[in-house]
Amino acid sequence: MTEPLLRVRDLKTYFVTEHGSGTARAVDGVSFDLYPGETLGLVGESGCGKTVTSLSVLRLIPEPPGHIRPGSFIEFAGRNLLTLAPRELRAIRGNQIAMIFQEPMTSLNPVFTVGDQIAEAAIVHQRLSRRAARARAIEMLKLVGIPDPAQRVDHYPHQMSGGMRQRVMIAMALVCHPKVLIADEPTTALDVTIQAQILELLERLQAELGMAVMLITHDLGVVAGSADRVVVMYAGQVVEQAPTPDLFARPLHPYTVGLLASVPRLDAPSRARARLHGIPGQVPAASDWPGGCRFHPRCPYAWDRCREEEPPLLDASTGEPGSHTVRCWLLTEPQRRTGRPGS
Amino acid sequence: MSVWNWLAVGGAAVLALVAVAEIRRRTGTGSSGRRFFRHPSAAPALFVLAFFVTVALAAPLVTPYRPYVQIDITRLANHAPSTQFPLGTDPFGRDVWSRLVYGARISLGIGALAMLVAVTTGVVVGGVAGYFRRWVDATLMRLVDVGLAMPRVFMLLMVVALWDHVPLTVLVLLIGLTGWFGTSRLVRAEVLSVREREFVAAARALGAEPARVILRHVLPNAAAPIIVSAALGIGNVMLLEAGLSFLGLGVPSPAPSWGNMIADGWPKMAVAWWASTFPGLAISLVVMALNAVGDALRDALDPRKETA
Amino acid sequence: MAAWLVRRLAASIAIVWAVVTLTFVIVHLAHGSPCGQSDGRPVAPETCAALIRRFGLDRPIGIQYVKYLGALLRGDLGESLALHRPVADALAEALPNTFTLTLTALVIDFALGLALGVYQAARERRFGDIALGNAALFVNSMPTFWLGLVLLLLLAQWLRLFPVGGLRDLVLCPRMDSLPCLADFAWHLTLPALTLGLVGAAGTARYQRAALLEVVRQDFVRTARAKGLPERRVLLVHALRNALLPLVTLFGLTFPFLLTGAVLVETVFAWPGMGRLAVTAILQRDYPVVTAAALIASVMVVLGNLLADVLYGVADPRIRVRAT
Amino acid sequence: MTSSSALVDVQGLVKHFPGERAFFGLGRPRAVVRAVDDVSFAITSGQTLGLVGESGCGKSTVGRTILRLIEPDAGRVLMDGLNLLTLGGRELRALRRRMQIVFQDPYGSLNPRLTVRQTLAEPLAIHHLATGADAGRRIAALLEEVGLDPGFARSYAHELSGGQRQRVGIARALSVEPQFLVLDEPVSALDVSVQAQVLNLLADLQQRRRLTYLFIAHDLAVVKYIADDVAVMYLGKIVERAPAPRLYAAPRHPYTTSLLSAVPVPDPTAQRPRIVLTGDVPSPAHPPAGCPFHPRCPHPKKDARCHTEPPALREVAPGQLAACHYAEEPL
Repeated sequence: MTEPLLRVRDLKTYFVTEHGSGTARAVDGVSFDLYPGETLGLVGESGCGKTVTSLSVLRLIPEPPGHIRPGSFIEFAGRNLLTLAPRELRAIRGNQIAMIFQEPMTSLNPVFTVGDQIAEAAIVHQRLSRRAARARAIEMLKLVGIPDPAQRVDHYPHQMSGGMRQRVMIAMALVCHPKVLIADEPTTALDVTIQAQILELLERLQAELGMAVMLITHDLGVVAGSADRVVVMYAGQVVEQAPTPDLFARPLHPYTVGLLASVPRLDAPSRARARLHGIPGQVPAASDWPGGCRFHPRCPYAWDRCREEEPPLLDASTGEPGSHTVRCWLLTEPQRRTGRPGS
Repeated sequence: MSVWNWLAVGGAAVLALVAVAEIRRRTGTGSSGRRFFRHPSAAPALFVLAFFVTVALAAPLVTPYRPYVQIDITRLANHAPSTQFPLGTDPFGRDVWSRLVYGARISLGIGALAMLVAVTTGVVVGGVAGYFRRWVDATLMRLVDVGLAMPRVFMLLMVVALWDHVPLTVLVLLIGLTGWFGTSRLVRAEVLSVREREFVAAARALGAEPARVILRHVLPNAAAPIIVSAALGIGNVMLLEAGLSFLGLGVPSPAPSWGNMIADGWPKMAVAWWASTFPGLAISLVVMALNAVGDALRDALDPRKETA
Repeated sequence: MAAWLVRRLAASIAIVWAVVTLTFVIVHLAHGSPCGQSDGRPVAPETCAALIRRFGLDRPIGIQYVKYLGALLRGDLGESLALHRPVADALAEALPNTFTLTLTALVIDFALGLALGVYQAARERRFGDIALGNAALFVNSMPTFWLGLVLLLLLAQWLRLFPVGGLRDLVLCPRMDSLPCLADFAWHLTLPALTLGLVGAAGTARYQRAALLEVVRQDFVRTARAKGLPERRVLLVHALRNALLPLVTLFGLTFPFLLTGAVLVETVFAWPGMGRLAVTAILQRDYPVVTAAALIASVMVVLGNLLADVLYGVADPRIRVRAT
Repeated sequence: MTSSSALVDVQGLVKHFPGERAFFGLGRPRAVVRAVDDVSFAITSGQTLGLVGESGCGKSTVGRTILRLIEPDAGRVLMDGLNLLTLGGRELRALRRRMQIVFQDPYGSLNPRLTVRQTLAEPLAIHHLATGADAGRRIAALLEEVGLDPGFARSYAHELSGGQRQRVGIARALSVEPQFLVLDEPVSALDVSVQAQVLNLLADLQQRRRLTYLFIAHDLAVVKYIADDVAVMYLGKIVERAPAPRLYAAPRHPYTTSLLSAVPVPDPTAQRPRIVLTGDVPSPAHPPAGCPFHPRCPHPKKDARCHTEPPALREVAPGQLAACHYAEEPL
């Protein structure tokens, strides 16, 4: 395989809690790689740390209350983003690594036209003239499939629909042709028909521009359709990581299995009121992760070792070594996996 | 001032400290209370208020003279601050400290009473307008527009000019009744947003009567800005009262309101700066404390922080 | 936008009309029986007759009201009882002075308040913010006239840096027709305008700081950072443009505040404006002047609000674009 | 579907919102928003109707007008033959006990100033069902029924997780022992693992208490697990209505077909042909003439008729209704 574009190692992003008394370990030792041209899906439920991970890459965590612990390491183009001077970091933000967010409504500045907002990054990073930047903005609007781009460029965000705004966000992110696009729940706030449009657009743009995409989502269906590889997060950690076909065909972590069993499926046999399996209990608070394996209180297979000792990421690959890793002791004692979880 | 007076003042300070500590202990367990006291000036501000309230209540103990007593008009007018007159005497030979303490009763009392009138009216009008909407809302809010269009001081000046002498109770009522427009707008906006929340719809679906919905579901959740505006409102009334009294149109002289005291000392300001300065400082300090408490309350009661 | 403006204007006129009616009602209530005043002081029969004639109190109330409106429309604000001249003339003399004072104060208020607010927000919870915040809170809590007295005492009476009051030096400059006289006018203006402006600026700074900190937490500011913009541009372009919107609302609220303050500040500094005129008139029970001053003040407040609304419309594309 | 066993029968429901009046309540009202435009359906006792559509299609307004949380402009809502919309005072209150609602946002649906106990005690008090120790017992039983420890009675809403709040919301609705529940996107704000728990709970409760549900949702996959019949809404109108198995197996309206194809399936090997609709949902204030779906319709036979003539909702297969001129030739 080629060299990774983005190498995240042992990322720890902690927050001081509201009452100032504790520490929320929102992201607690996350490692993964992003390869050129691929789409990496980062999946998990709310509170698992996926959004904090994505914000940490560009150091967009509000400090205070958050801070990235020393020892964390995010390598991009041979440099550790976490130790760059603010000026050098800014040269990468929006230029080589760009981001789009969940809420296109609030993520766009209401008092500037979409054209100005798209042009801004080109003016700052590529020193384009205002006129050239405006032309680029129109070009970008066309690229993301907005009709009448020459008129739309002078519109304000509130004059557009949610789907259009998300297209504007994408245009804004891609104006400098970044190598990496971080998409944080880009379709969560949108209707399903609009979601399909945006996902298709992202797919097309990735093929045309050849960038790597880090797709953060809670929706396993979106991941199955769009991602090449998947990282599953739970309680601030990576619990399973595999190529997409492998993960869906052979999920190994009980959390991944439970998550898959929880999703209502359109392709399930047509029997109304079938029961979903779900996972008992709920995600613990980030200031109070359970000891041992963090999933053990909800795991149907947990035994003493799970309560006492935190499992490392173990290799479960059938193909290339390290391609499928799982943070679960079951891998050492596969005979304990009997019956279906949740039943 | 006698030793006993000094001791009483010290006692008042200790009492105020104890009161603040007690409030802190009682509310410190809730998240709102913790947020309130996390505000750096919350505790000092509460202490200032508690101290002024205590000395005002215990006025006869902490002061050596009655507020109206002209001690010795020929020899003791404009006497500089000394151990006998800690804040000096005014141009009429009255003890500034004694008048300041008795004045606290008047100034704080007017502030609290007028604010009560204003906030009550504002809550009722704003609540009714916000809950019933339609023409009730339209009518009341147009009324408020008119009220807000007329600067309060001019409205009061007009009334005072036309009616000649206005008794203190009427003045308080007037200040209160000209001060609810802003509050009613605030309450209305809050009620409008709360009534759209789903727990209100749930209560209605369960068959709750409008009165129950308003009193149990809407108003308690709209209370935060009301409380904040009440705290700020007392300060505003005190400033207004001071201004009116300064113009000779407020509390009738020789009653020792803080505004009157500034007015009394003003003509001799160049030779006896203390007579106007200390009451002015007292007003500023109390209003500042009220503003600080208002700020802290705003943070503490912010519902957006409730879920965190 | 034109249609919106026309509607907004109509509403303003309606409010002014309501205020006029209100003053009429108050005056009428007070003079229901002009010959026996509220404190029981007897009124001379000729004064009583004059009052009845002046207000046409022998006529039906409807007619009185129409006549009152008609007079107002002609710019007739009545006759001053103490000055023995039309109220409109007296006000016309005083108003420019009040305008000069309040507008200068307004500039100080917003320029200083904005600068302090932005500085404080950028230094959130650091020393500069906390020190300035407490100072602003204190100044904002002072009675305006008392701050005036303190400044007067310190800078005028003790240090003699400024005159103790008045509009200009009447001996040296009977008319304002030369540069030195203009400077003299500015010198007289400094203290009262500073008094009024400082208290306002303290409030504006508090408001602006809060508005900016609120905006900084919003998503689009994060977007601006994610684009790689310098922090300066994030704060001063993306955040400030949005934080200025609530300030426009404050602008509308500042008018009543400044006019109220002017009444007291003009009295302290013997500044011959509308406020001082009104206060002097009250002491002489010259209610036509007071009523007229109240009316004018209301009109100014309504105009201020109208201006604020228009500004808001211009500043906020969400309103501007929808209104077209 | 208007059968004699229908518990709830909605006929010709209409709700138009006047646009916000521009100014002072005096200006010209803006264009009327046709939130609900002639909607009819019936729900058989003990069954679930899934009401599906994208945001702004009017599905939530339907749910709320049925309970008269919003007053409808026209139509009838019959419950056991009584028209809810003409009732007043006591009768309405009595009927309200029989129908309740569960909301989407578990954070907004509980009064933050009340404890769980107070929240649940209120309906009992309003309807004089229980007081004192009796109420305490019923509250404990309710909490257990929705899968919560009775100890939660002392908690405030902000001390609970989203799933727990939603359970309290369900318990509150159940406290007055209703027969009919409007479930307004009850699981869409929840994480998938919790969503599964709550869906299972709702299914259990329906069985145990013989409840009738109107299940409002935007997610066709969720609806598949709970609904007996499904109605699809677009711009204030029902465009297709059918028994669930039929609708999922053989949709007749091109909108239903597109909606189904847009739902992502968590299976990378089963990538079905995806129909990506172009454009946005038009504003309900300015619905297109003719068939409201025509500007986005991918049907190859789309023609001038679709632009001018609004299709009626008609039976195109046994039990299956669709509002499309070409429903006989589905996509």
